[in-house]
Amino acid sequence: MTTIAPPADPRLAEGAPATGPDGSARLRATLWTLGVLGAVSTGATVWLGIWVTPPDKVQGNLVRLVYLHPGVAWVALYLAFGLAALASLLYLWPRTRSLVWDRLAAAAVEVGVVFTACTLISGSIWGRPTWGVWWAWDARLTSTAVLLVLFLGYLALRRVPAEPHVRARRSAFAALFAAVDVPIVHFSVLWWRTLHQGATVLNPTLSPEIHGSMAWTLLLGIVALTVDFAWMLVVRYRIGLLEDRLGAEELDRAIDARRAEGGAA
Amino acid sequence: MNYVVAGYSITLGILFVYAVSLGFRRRRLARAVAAVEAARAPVTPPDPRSPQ
Amino acid sequence: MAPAAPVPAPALFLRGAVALSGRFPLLAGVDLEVAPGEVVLVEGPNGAGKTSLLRVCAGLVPLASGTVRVLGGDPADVRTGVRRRIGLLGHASHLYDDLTVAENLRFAVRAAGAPVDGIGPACERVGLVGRLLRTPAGKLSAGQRRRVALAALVARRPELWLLDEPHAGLDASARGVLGVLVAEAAAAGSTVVVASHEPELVAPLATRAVTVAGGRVVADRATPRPVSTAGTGVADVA
Amino acid sequence: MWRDALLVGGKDLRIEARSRVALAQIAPFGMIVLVLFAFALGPDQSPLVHAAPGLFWVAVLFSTVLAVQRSVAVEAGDATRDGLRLAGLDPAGIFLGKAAAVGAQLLVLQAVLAAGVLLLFGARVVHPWLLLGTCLAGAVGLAASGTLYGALSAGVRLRETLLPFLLLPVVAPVLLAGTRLWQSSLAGGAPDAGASWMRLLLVFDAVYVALGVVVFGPLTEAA
Repeated sequence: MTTIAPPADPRLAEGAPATGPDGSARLRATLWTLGVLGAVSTGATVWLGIWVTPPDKVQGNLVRLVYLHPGVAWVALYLAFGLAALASLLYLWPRTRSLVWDRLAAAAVEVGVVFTACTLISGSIWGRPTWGVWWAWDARLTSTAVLLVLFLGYLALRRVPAEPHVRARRSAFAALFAAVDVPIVHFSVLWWRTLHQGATVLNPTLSPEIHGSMAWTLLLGIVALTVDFAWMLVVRYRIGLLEDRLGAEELDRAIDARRAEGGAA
Repeated sequence: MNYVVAGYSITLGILFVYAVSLGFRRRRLARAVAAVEAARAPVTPPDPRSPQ
Repeated sequence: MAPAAPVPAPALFLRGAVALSGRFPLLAGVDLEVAPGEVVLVEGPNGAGKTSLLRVCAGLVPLASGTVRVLGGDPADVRTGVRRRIGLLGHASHLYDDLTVAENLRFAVRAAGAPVDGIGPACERVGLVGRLLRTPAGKLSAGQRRRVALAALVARRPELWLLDEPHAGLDASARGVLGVLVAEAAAAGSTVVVASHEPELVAPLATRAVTVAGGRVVADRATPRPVSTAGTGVADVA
Repeated sequence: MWRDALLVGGKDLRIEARSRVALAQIAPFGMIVLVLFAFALGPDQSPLVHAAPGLFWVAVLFSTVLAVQRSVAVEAGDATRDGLRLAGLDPAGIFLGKAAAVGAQLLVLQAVLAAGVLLLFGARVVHPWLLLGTCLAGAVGLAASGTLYGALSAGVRLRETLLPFLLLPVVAPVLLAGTRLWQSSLAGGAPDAGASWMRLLLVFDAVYVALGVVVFGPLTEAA
């Protein structure tokens, strides 16, 4: 009973029909709803963002990117890497130590890296017409780039084969070092030179200069991207779980082979 | 205006491609785990609706 | 085989110990208990897991599952300071090539918090004298390096000796010295675990022989001890 | 802990004195980097003087990577990394000892490179104490973060390429702060936000020294 995916977003086809080894019905249900919710809300954001909302007095149509760029940035910088840092901390804390946190951190970092790449790309595309340059040495852009490199380092460190707990511990430290370093990089770059206008989204007044319907679209954009992030996070976590299960299976077989090596003992 | 279209299409394009890749990775791994578990002594009778 | 007297806390206790190297199981469920003062010979084919067993007891390799207690503490946990009371003589002798023998020894002994004056006598016993003490470790032969590691072990006076094929690379006189040192350590109440492919060198001293295969202990039998442990049946010091 | 730190630091420095890698190899490397920069920026004096602080700190950063790799390599021979753990040394002590050793070597390297920059690029020093303070704070920060990332990548096979990739983005703030502070301490520099930069540098130092002391134990256990 494969669901016929609406043409807009085949992500729905992903709902694996049978209860294969990966996933109780509950998991498939959540994945399915997250997928639909994500696809619909993202579609709506695009539709509203490009056609419905009025162009801005100053920036003209360019402002339409504001529905996407801050949303992606918020997910990447605060949601994904905040989650990764938190999960790493929980793994390192002896009482709450479990590989669940390690897998969650790994999933959050990988999805976070993709979102950060999108943040940089959409940021520079927005910057090209407004500032006339693809890349500006401004505080947020640069510290985001440093963050991206730091977490590419995390993924590189993670690919080194090692015993699960050893790898988990090393990755948790790498994530914490990166998380600790981000604020420092941010401030140092901020003082160094800044072009970026005030944080349009993050300031508490939620940027009053944005017209009513634009503000709603902006919010919808953030929600849509957060749901997409959640969907990717769950799937990436499942991938981590399956990889570990595969590893455990191979381990059991390796132990049996090892014992056989020792003779009939 | 084409900057806006470019921005949207590239950003959402990357997210979409990544999402699809996640889906395929999960399916491939699910099948691999199923194969390994089936290969192990099938203690429980094999599931009639064998996984896809 | 628990003796009538209250059983002293075991110097070494392993239950279901599984240790991994990447995905490969070095140990696949080891159960072993050694009382203080025992001299245990560990035998087994190459790659059976003898070295891994000793490294786990020294706390160098964390367990994937199961428990290990050495001298009442967890060797892998640095905070317990158990490691200072453990001496491992492995294939590597942990020497800094640029430092001289004397400097290496002083570093090793002070790192373990043992008194420095134990180095001199230890060197004599192991045959490290004069010019040798001042040569950089990088210029020593493998046998000489093992003598330096042995000297460091003697100077540190650990309560648990873990010897991994100690006779390999040693000449006749050094082997004799090793035999005497092991006997003295056991007599002084230290526990000694020796993994070796030359059981006949260790047998006269050993109270027990354990066979390891496929990452597990497969045989464990007490060996008849010679009447007196000191010196008899052991090649006298050259 | 301090006893172990002195012991390990002393050991590292004695090895360094014996093998003189820092002075004989890393310092000349730094000088070559400076010379290459000079070639790149052209012979006339004005761009060089302006770029002098930046070039100095980039050369110092590269030298840090080499010094840290040397510090890690010292422990790699003959399983001495296991030896350190076997001896039951306090990991925080090991961290402080090794970081101090790297820091000392960095100070020597900085002295050599500073002389090089001032001579080759003709910069004149106005506030020598600010210059010295920056070098000191920078050396501490680089040594602490370098030793930490060195330990993180110690057990890893492709360590040579992973360490620079991990370390250099992390020490970017030291480069920024160091360059700014140097500019304000050289002639013609603008001594504007000197204080805030020094504060940032000191915060960086404090963070990575504290992190190192707390984290070095569990980190090295992982290998």
